[in-house]
Amino acid sequence: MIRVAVQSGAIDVPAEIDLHDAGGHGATASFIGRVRGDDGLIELFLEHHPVMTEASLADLAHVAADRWQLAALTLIHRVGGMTPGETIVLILASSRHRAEALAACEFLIDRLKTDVMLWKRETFSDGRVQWVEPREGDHARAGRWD
Amino acid sequence: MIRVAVQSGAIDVPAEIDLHDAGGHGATASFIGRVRGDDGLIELFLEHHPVMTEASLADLAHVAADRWQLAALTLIHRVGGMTPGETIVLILASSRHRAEALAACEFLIDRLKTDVMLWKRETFSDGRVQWVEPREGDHARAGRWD
Amino acid sequence: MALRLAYFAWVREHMGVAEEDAAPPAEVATVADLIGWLAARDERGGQAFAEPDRIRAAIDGMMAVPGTKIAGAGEVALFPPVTGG
Amino acid sequence: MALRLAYFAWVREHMGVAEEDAAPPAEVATVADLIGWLAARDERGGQAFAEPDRIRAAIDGMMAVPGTKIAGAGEVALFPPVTGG
Repeated sequence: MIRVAVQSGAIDVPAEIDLHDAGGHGATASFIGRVRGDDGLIELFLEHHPVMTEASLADLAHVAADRWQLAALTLIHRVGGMTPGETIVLILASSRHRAEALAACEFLIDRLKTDVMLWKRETFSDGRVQWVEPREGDHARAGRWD
Repeated sequence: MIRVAVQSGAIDVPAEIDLHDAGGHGATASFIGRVRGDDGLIELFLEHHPVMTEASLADLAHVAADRWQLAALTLIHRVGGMTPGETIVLILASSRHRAEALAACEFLIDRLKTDVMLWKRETFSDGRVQWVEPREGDHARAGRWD
Repeated sequence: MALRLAYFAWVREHMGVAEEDAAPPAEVATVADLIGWLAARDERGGQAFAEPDRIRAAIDGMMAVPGTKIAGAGEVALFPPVTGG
Repeated sequence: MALRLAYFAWVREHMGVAEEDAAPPAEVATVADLIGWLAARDERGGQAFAEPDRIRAAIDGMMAVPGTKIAGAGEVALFPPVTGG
């Protein structure tokens, strides 16, 4: 089962795990990304494209599910405004054995940084607002999978 | 925060995630291993050493936390009898950035297979009972981290 | 040629709108031409598209490159490199 | 020398007990000697320790190798290679 979502509401991690687990898979790897309150950050805003963001998440999900023969994959990205500690992204990948689930999880988090139409804007307590610049390292990591 | 447990009761994954998450970490990687009902398996029994099992889990946890500068680590291994679909092992590793959490998680699951005093016994529906033999590949994977 | 333009992130902020309908002249044939035309059109465009190397584009939901032709396009999206995950 | 022996997994099953107190003779100096002595002691030991290469040992909670001396040991644990995770 592949489940992909782009949502402005909070990601309910335990509920998503329950939903994902319905099949009782051998190995499940996950990645949870959260907003960090570094340097006085008070809000992270994630802008998305109403059509392309979800479409490219779904593409990535299918590529990963095929490549690692996953039994189940959940890929949920939050968009809009969120505060430190809130979950930005949740990946749950299941396979019979551990190597495939772990690799799929790592592939997806790497590719999310470079292949999906999402843009982060940070607001700090001193009033500064800035769009996050892509990091060179992200492209290097994403390129490992080509 | 490092939390290590060896327990005969069921592992409550959502509750453990809530407990682990109290700090609100940047990146959390996890691994959940479950009993697979392959070939008519009806029970998996995990034997452990009353002292050494938990001690070696704690050792591994501290090695991983130091090596990847983890903000939090939860490592829970179930022992005793369990049935298909139940959780055998739960690893939750958190760090500021994703690479460390993912690597720690992979290190721990690899080393659990070779460095911790645990023995698996399988019981099948046709009455067969067998102790699981270690796999050569497990030692190769565990050795990657030396 | 009537074209729907969609802007995202700081491109949107510089342009002051999330989308608009535009009618570029016939000599605007590619994504790069379109970016150049917008940069020259007014001050907002000049700010948004001052560094064409930092602009990415998608045509009707498909990623495009600077040389991609825009003939027949319904929507052209223009935006900075992505930063999700 | 009085020694507490602890067995695990199929070693335990072959031996029929999880632990016992034993008094090996003085010439049993190392882990390998102990395994050989148990293998020769009775039929259960013969089954449990038929393949010494497949036996691992820990002395008072510390992993040991075949050549490790057992003098002064409180508990020696004998078991197959681990299969956790």
